[in-house]
Amino acid sequence: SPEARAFQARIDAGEKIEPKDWMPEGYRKTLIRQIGQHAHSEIVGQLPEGNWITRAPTLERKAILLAKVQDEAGHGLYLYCAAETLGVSRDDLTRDLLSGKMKYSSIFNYPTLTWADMGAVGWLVDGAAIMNQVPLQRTSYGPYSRAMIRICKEESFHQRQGYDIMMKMAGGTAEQKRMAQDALDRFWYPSLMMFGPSDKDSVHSAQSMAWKIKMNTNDELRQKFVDQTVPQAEYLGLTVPDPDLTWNEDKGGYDFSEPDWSEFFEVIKGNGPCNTERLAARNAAWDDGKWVRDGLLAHAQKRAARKVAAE
Amino acid sequence: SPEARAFQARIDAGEKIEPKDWMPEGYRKTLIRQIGQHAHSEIVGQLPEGNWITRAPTLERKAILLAKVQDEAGHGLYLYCAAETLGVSRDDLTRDLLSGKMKYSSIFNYPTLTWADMGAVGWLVDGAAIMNQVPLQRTSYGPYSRAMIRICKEESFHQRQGYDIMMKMAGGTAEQKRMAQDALDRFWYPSLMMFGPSDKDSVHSAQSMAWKIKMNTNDELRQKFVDQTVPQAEYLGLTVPDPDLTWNEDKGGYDFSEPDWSEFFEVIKGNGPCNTERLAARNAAWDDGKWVRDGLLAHAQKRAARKVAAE
Amino acid sequence: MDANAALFQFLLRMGDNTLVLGHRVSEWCGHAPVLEEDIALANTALDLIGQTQMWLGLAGEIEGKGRTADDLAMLRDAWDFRNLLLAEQPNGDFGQTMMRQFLFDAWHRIMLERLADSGDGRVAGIAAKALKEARYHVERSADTVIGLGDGTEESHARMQAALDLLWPYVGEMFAPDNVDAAMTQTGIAPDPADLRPDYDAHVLKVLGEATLQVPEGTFAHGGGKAGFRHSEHLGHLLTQMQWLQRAYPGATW
Amino acid sequence: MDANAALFQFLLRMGDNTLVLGHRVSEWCGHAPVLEEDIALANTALDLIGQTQMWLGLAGEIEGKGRTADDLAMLRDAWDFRNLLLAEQPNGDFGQTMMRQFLFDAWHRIMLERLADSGDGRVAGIAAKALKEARYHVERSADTVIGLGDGTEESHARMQAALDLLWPYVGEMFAPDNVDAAMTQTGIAPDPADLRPDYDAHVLKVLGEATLQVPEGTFAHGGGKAGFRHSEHLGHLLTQMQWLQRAYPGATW
Repeated sequence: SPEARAFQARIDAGEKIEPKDWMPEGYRKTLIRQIGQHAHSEIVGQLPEGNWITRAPTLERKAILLAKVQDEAGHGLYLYCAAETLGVSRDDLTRDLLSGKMKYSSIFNYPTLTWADMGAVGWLVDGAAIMNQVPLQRTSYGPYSRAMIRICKEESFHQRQGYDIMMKMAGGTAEQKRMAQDALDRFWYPSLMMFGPSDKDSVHSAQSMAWKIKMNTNDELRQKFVDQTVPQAEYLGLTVPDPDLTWNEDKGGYDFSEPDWSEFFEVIKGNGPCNTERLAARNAAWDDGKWVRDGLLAHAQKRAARKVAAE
Repeated sequence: SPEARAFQARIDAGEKIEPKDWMPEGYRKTLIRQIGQHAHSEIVGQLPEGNWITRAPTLERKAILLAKVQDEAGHGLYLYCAAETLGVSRDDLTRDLLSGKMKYSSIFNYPTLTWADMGAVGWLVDGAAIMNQVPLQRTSYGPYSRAMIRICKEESFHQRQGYDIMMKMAGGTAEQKRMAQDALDRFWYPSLMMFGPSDKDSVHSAQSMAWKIKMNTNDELRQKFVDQTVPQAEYLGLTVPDPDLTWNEDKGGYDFSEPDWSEFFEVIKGNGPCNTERLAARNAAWDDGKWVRDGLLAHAQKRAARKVAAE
Repeated sequence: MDANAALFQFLLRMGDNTLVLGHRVSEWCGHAPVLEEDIALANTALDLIGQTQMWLGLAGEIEGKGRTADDLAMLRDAWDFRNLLLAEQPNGDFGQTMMRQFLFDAWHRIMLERLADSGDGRVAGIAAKALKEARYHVERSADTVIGLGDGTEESHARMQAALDLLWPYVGEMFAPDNVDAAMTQTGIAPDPADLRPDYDAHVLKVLGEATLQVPEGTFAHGGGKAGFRHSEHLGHLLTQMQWLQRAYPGATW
Repeated sequence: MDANAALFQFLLRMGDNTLVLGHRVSEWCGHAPVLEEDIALANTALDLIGQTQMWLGLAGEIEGKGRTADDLAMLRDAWDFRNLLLAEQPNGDFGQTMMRQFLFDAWHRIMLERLADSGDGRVAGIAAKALKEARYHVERSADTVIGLGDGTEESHARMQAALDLLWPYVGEMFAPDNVDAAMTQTGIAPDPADLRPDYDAHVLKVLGEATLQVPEGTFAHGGGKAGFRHSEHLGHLLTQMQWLQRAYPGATW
């Protein structure tokens, strides 16, 4: 259609699409799915780190972790707001999360088992997230782009904090060093999975890239992540759990083993180590909180009514 | 009445009253209250000790504590059975406990705060309980007397185990010794309260003693307990938290300070440190367990019906 | 009691209150009824932990044995804690958490206002910083208590149950003892009993707006701030809070 | 893997299963739905802790570094535990606890029957003792699963939910690895996969009587017996279980 051609032309020209502008249904739907999933990931992502807040080893670490988890909830909020500009409510998105209809990042279905996991999550998981998100600051949809700009600033801070924990652990006692290695062993492949399936198996990609909803291919980002992370692991004195990892002079990057994609698809299907618990935790929060939401709403209505009556 | 006189004569002659025998309503009611309270005490008494089962310091200590708490539940069972012979059901008694209508021993409204409390509870609380219960083996009501005989055997075993914990603590590190002293400080006066108010303030006593439901006065038993316990504390190298404690050569026993009876009456009224929690825990167990009781009952009925149908 | 020892105890009380309550609030992380509440609770916990660092840091200095705020937080057993019993009570439902928060915040704000004028400059300095946060906390928790108390029938009933449960823990905040006497004498801190009229005025007003009834009777639990008898909850809280420091002594994190 | 190291791992698996499950069951103490169940649960926990003492005691001997059963129970962190993930799952409601117990007991009985014929006399001896208890446990837990599954509509629904939740933890019991290979080779323990037919026969019969449906799909969680990836629950359990030994190192209790 002419509208679709004009729309694509705007995108090609680097213009931002704003909420009131015309957009193809596919663009809207894809954005809702992508932004919604990202928002859900921030919310569910509170859980594996929240798991260690009550066991943080020092007051300083507890404060940093609290601030981080608070930031994540804040990111969730920005993103739900961005999604709302596309005509879907936060409650609708939440219900789709809770019913399992919408997904969140598969990484949060892995458990956090030692304090070093707080380091690994910051270093690897936030690191991979940033790799995904930095290009999205230039995405074509205005509200999403602006949310990404705010989020990226905080995420890179989180990643540095995570790496700082890894430094302390890798340079600490023998047990701490062992914890650090163990965390890397468990989070390496799940982090690689965060970029999604290999390009040859990835659906939706071409259209999303044309719309500038997706800025790079999964494999490009994964390669970039590996190239960035391997020297960091070496600096920590830790071993990346991939015996086939080698520097490839020709491509100027590492050759590395693919993650076990069957595991990835199992996790997506609901069969990860923590899928059931994560959804149960979010459902419990929602169900147990119903009386609170209802109560606060009822009070707001009473107060508004009283105000009207008094005028 | 002639029946009442004959009944009293049997008791005076040392005969046991059995469930089918005639008995005065007051005797029945007093027994139901006393046995019921005792049963409830065994049940609620699981909670302060249960609080440390998951933190027991060694496997052996965990096993001993589990066995003890299991025994207490067993005692509760004997005693409810004894009460049932008087025409009251366990469920009725339970409902009266849960509504706060019936009481349990005030001692279980005190918290257990360190591992030494497991020692103090065994040594002092079971010690006081035995002091109360040994004479009750000779009580006039047959089923109650027989329950007491079984219970006393186990209780004295528990007391020894408690004292053994105190020995380890009092002979242990400086911190353990401090824990042991702290436990004695907190449990001394509440243990003295277990014998009930001073004879001059005690209601029901004369009739209960005539009926051999109560075998000794509160003050007699309290004196006996102090005389037995003080040398044990000395042997442990611990200080009884009573600056006025002195040996009285004339009476051949210790002079000691009365507990703070206003605190006792507050606890009885519901204002002890843990009254609310103890009742809440029992109510939660009962309410949460309803579906289980209903389910097992429904199954038993189905099975019985199937059996009848098959015959 | 010598003045220094009393000041140490007093600082432990202030710092243990914020430490233990901050820990409790942090248990909500990821589980609150609305996203905005998740953020607000994390923010409250963060403020309280920050205040803990200041109070326990100063306590360690005053004690003079080289113990840091972390040492005091992570390496004392329950009996050496000096927080109010209110602070260690379990979260219960969201209403119970917010009622606990309001009953504490209302006291905390007044206490910090007085301490901002402390004769001890270090105490006054910490109090002045904490006061800004406490004012915001009490405004928020009061609003929530009002909103839920004056909300639906269910929310009202839950808030009344929370108030009934927690009210007996209020009295401890105002019961003076020998540590308080020493603090009053040296002009470091007010007599806690003196805070009660302001507290009652504020709290009764808020509870009134919330359509909640203060329970009858004057019974008050005690034993937390003196450390004589905490509740059974504190020990369980410490098993989590102190786990890593206990399991890996001497490690740096 | 050398034979001794493999045996050590195998013994840890047996002992950590009973330790962790025994701990979970003991959490019920004083909170069960009926007094008889309180007693039965305490009894089960007691048996499991007793078996732990034997298995971990032997593990310590085999390791030869002077560690006692208590050292192994109280001073290892989560990653050194070798229990099945099933054992560490939270209690949930009474139905979930009993379903977990039944799914474990059914395996445990068969495993102990095989181990009672172990080529290692010490293993055979412990297994023979434990077997008597396990037979009683499985009889009881099967009865309860049947009673509640075939009870009311609510009890049926809860038991089905418990089965749906826990079934994915069953597969780990039968997945052999290099430790199991070493055990099979030395004739100490059976190949876990060989136990599955008997297990399925027994379990499916009981679940049938309980009118419960085994969930579809073959997905099975793993990582517990190998220690590679426990669930988040184990760490929390250890904060309680190991508290005193961690807080007061070297003390005698």
